[in-house]
Amino acid sequence: MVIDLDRCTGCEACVVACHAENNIATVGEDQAARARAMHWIRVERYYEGEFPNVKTKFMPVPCQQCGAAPCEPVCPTFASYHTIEGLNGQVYNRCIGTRYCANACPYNTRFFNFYNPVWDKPLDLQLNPDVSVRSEGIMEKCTFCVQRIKAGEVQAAAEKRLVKDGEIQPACVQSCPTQAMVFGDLSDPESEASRLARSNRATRLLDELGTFPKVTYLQRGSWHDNENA
Amino acid sequence: MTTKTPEQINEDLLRPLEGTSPRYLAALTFFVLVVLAGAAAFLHQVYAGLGVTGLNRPVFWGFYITDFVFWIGLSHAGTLISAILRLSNATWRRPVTRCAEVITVFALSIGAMFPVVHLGRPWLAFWLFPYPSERGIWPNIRSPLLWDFFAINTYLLGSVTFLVLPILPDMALVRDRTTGWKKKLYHVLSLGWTGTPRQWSRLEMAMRIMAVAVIPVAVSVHSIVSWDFAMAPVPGWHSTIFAPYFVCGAIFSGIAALIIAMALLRKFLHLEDYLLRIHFENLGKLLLVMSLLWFYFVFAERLTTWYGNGSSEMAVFWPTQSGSYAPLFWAMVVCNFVIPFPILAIKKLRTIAGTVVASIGVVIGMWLERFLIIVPSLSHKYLPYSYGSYRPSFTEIIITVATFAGLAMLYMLFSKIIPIISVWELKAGEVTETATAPALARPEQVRAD
Amino acid sequence: MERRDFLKISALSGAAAALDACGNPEHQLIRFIPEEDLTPGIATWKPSVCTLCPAGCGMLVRVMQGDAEVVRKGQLGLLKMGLAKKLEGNPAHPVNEGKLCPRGQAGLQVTYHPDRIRTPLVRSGPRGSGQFKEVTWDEATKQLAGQLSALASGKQQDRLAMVVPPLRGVKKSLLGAFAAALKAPAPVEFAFLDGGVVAAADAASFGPAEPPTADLGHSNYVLSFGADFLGTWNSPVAQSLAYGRMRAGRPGKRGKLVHFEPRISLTAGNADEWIPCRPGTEGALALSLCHVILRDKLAPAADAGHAGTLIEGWAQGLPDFDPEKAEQQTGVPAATIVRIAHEAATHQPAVALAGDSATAHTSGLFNALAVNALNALLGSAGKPGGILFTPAWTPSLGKTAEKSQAGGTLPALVKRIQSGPDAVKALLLFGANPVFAAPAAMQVREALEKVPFIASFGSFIDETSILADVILPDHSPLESWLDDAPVSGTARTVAKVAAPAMEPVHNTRGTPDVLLDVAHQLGGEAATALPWKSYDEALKAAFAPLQHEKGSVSATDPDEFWSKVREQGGWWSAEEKSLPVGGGKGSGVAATAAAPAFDGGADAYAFHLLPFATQMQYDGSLAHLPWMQEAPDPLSTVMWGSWVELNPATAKKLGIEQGNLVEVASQHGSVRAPALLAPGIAPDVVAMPVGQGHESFTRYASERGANPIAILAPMTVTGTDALAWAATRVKVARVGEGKIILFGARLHEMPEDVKHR
Amino acid sequence: MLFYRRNFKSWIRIAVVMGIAGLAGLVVEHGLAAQDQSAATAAPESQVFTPAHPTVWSAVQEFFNYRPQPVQPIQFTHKVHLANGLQCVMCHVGVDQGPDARIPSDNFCMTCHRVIATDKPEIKKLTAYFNRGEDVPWQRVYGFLPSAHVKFNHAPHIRAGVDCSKCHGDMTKQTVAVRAVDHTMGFCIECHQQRNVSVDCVTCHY
Repeated sequence: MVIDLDRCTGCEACVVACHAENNIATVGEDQAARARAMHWIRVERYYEGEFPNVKTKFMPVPCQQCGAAPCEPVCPTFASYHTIEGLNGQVYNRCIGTRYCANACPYNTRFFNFYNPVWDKPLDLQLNPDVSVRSEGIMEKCTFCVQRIKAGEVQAAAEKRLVKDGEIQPACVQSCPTQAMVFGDLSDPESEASRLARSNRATRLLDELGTFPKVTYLQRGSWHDNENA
Repeated sequence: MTTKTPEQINEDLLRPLEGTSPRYLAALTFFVLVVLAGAAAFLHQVYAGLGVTGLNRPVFWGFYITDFVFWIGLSHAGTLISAILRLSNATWRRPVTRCAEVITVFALSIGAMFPVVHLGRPWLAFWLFPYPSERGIWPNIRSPLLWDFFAINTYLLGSVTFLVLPILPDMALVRDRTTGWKKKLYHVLSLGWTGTPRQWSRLEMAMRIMAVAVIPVAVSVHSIVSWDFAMAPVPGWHSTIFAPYFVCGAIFSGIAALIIAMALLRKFLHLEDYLLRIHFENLGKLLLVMSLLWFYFVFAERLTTWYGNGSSEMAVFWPTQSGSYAPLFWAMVVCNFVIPFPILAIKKLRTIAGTVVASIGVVIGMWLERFLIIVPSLSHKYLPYSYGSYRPSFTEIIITVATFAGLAMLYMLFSKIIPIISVWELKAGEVTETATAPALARPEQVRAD
Repeated sequence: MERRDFLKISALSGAAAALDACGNPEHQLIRFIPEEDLTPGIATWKPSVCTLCPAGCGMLVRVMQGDAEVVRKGQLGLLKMGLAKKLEGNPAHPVNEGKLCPRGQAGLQVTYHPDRIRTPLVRSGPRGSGQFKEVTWDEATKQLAGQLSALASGKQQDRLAMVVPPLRGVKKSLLGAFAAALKAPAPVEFAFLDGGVVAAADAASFGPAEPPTADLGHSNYVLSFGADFLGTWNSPVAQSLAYGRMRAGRPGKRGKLVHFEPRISLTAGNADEWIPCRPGTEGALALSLCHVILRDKLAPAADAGHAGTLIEGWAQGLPDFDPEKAEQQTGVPAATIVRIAHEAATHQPAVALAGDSATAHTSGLFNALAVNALNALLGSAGKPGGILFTPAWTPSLGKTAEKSQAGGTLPALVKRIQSGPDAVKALLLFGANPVFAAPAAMQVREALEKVPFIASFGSFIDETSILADVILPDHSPLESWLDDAPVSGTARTVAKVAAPAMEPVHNTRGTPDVLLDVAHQLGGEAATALPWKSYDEALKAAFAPLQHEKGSVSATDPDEFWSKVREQGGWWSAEEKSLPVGGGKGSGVAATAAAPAFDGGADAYAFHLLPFATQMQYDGSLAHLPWMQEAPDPLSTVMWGSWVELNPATAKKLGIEQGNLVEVASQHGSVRAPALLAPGIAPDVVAMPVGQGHESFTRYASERGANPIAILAPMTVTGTDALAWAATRVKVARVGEGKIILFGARLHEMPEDVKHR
Repeated sequence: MLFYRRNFKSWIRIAVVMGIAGLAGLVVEHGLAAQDQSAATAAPESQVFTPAHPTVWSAVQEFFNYRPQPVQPIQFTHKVHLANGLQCVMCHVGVDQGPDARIPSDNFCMTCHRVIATDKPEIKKLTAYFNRGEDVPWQRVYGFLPSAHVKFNHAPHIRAGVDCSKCHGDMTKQTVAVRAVDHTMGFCIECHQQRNVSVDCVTCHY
């Protein structure tokens, strides 16, 4: 995935899209006050400077789907593991809730079900039947909408073809009003995501930790760069 | 020391096994109630969910893992110290070893409970066992938690063996001195010990082997516990110094716990003639060494962090030095160094009372140290947007308190069933001492007590 | 014995199995035979229209089969029905091109909201007590029709009033036709955020009375005066799409965004330069930019055309607005003004937008006119890369619709009600919530309490509908026939229509259908004026003329056209075509009110109160959705509550710390909320989000946070009758400890190792 | 110890003890099941949806993988339908399209049973349901528990040529459908391995 910070406005359409797609529970006021709110993708906001010279930066942070993910080796039961396709899989069923993965994750993108989630009826009718509803004691996180990936692969297989670039879009990418996010196969050098990931604006979050994140951030450009060019 | 006859020794040391006082029963009841409260709290947690704790995002580990590390650390009191003393043939060890080993076994059992207590789905804890299943999934051997699983189990097995072997002759002794159902019980517990020379030499041999074997195991256990942290790329955790730092801390807290336990036994079981000032003084010296070593490790860890000045490391460093966690940090330094150092370094202060005060400080300080390793790091992990804080809940506190009560309860029960000082070893000591009189414990020194 | 065998023994008895089977509650409900033929597990996508804000985005609804507990024929049971599972943008739609903002996506929760009104209600307790009893639809409509026919028989039809949120398209025509058929005044349109001032200014400067479509995608320089166009202003999704293209959509070219506002809004946060100015002085700032452009001969005064002539002193080069004077007035350094003016003039196409707080001061209309003049001077009016005006679709439902009398504004309605007993005998509410969204000083609640009969068609019991005598709950948007005619976001003419995406979950009815039903019950002229049996017939009739226009749907016969339009989610013109600019009337709006006026003296009330619509709760109409409550506000990261935004220096002076409970008091009342210290706000301004502070609005929004609208002064924007909601001065004091729930830790800077460069 | 050098008498003793224990277990289980039911009957009034188990007992049952066979409202016989030449996909039309094989609604059943076998008691039950405008409340036979967090899709399996009977047993011999095959993870894995299909966890768990 490539996220263009020059386009991202921090509007959080991705956050709500993710909630809708992935059956993420709203934990309610009390639990939110105890820092247990779950947003698989969040938009981090940073201020720099003092009034009136304040700069604001927005940075959407989903699971970075690291190539060398710190969350994976620490899980004693393989609930967090590397899938064949290179995702950081989270097998809810296998999770016993050590929360070690969440501690190891430098990006804090893992969320724990401290209680069983609750939907006031009939809000449960909104639940996406393609995604399981996690229960108490289970760690969860952004999956890059693996259900959409799987559906796309099944569809392509049924039509006896390969998955086309851009055919599969996670909910956040689909919703992004500024088209700041691009999703694609990084192992395919021709994909749009690969092309953008080679941009000279490309950086990776906490790259120095050696986690090889698969989310690439395109840093904000400057108007003056444009002027000089 | 007035040299005691073997009969007197028997009399003194087996007295606790013969009856219970109301005071004992009251204390035991109290501890049992606290333990039950803890168990109820745990059941409530299982029923309601981990939300009843104060844990949150990003502080996913709190009191439970603190307790885990603390108890595992405490367990280094016994087996390790006892093994070292056995190997170095320190004769003053004789009355000390068993109380030490008992601490190991119980503290380790309590500590080993916490990884299960802190699970989100504790009923699935058995997935840590490497057992074949149709699913074809084994536990992840790359996970430090799994190393913990094996290390702790090995250590526990070793410690239990180490504890049980030298108990056998005493069991036989009790068996021979009692009647009725008790005789039957001790008959079983003594596992057929008859005291033949063959058995004695086997025991000696086994103890020598175990003493050698258990030392590396003990060192490895706390190294592995430290790697639970050091293997994760978390600022403040990801440090090469952690393994020796943890082992040092473990022995440090272990000795302190031992001193406290010995003092209590001495007082309540009236063992003033067996647990002498020399024992406290020698252990106090050891504690002093560990205190200095501990201080060195803390200093080294802090210095390298500060000098390195990595922004994410400093984000953890400052809150502990001068920020929200500073009171705890400085309390830890006071408990672990400022209080024990003068008490233990000045000979006049190195009395039984003195060492106990120092030890209490150390136990509190070491608990704080574990807490300060875990919580500030987790609450200041890299991206400042996700910084957090942590406040324990009532459930966590009651479970923590219950484990202390649990140790007391187990200790009390144990000392009722099994002589807490090794009778045969002490007798053997008396024999050698009167024969050769080399005596580390010089009589006049002891009388000064 | 193995466990399995043991279980087998217990299974042998059969009793356990039987008990377990009836233990499942679902099996005790009746299961209705599904009417629709959906394959479970396979999603179908149905077009729909987002109705949550005036932008009018096209949606696709993901519908999948599921079991819903519904009431059918008076019985509760399970029905396998198509359920909306997710809302996404309609990629074919010209406004939002497949994208949707967070609010639009959360629209799903409107349908499934646990506190939605499930069946018609009649008030059973005293007014405002919230006590209602359930009735059947027949009873409810009979009651409404009875009231209306009583009015008609007493020749008191003018004593009927209707309050609606701003409407467009066929629904507006239908309501107009309904009012006209009853010989009642036209509905009163009311919303806290309406583009009235901008539309009035556009009408004066350029001709079209509608908000502009900002063609940011082709723009090189964007000047935004208060308009939070990436957040909530006008058509945010269309503007975000264009913004993305402006920033990174053109290789080698990157537009610059400059935002003028006293506070960092979402748009200001994304600006390359955020320039705080004194509240209400945006117009002076715009004219100062014009002054520099004219002075430095970057563009001739004549370029501005009609829009320029509206500004006094334009021909003389705006002597009153030289940068030094402007610095005095606006607080923006003269050098900055000169620099920005040069940059804008030399990087065309450049575009300027005015909106939100800039148009909500008493000087709002002047500000908008000044920005229009700046646009005209920059040559961007009606041109690509500038502002365009959509040729909006105005459907016709026959002659009756146009005959209705003027409805007036909400203040006028309030005055009318209070003019005498029974001046208004019946009031129909169509989802607007004026009790919440109008200042307490306007006394809307007091007025409504005097109306003998109130009927509400809303889906929720809010501050206004709690006063109703009869509630006839509408379908949720996803269950309804919808139509819309967006006026901004694209230069195409757009006429949208959508069939219900799903069957109703509750015992509700579409309001247009209820109105038609009532009209038929009344009979006579009302029935003949509204001849359609149902709303979709009316829609089909209204869309029929479009068949012959050049657009996205071509069909030979009306039925084919209608089905294709529904399939696509609407009809839009083939070409982008902006309305011509320059023919502005400009009548009656003297542009002299450069200096904003404020309510409350600067001594006693030291701070400007700046209410703002939030990204999640908008104007408060979405505060009842749990997703909108729990999604953190992008800037403050607050969840489940509201806050008072203060500059840290101001807070320090007042002894206020983050999270302290703060009282904000104007001459018209006070509210309390926790303090949030943010660097992006001028020291003499306090900002409060609009949206929370509902007294009664479902379990998620009631008694949560504070509503700053309540304490606003009832001032109007000079030259219009729009509320000047940014013109109130307040005082601020700490009153105790408070609680604020933040998702992000606190104010923080990005650490060095994340900055990269 | 238990099975070490026992004579016949001691075997009987063991059997008696275990029998008593088993009976006690039955009594306890039924008692609890009754409680379970009373708790569950209150459930329709429950205003929330949650993946939590309604009772501790139901959680324990699930932990030990105890699932009772369902009791169907109508004794539908697969055997007869298949013997009459119907194919699985004629009724379970969703099976090659998507995740769910589908159970047809009354409407579908009544296309034939308006005329066929209308005098049979079970068909009369069906007709009664239909006439009341109600769907037959069929009970789920297979299907994974929510806590398994498994997503199964029929269509790819049908496309891969997996025979229905592989997972559902020989339906030509079954009357009312019973859970003939235990859908454990081992069962899935075995077949996936044999057919060289991905056994990656997220193939099914997400």
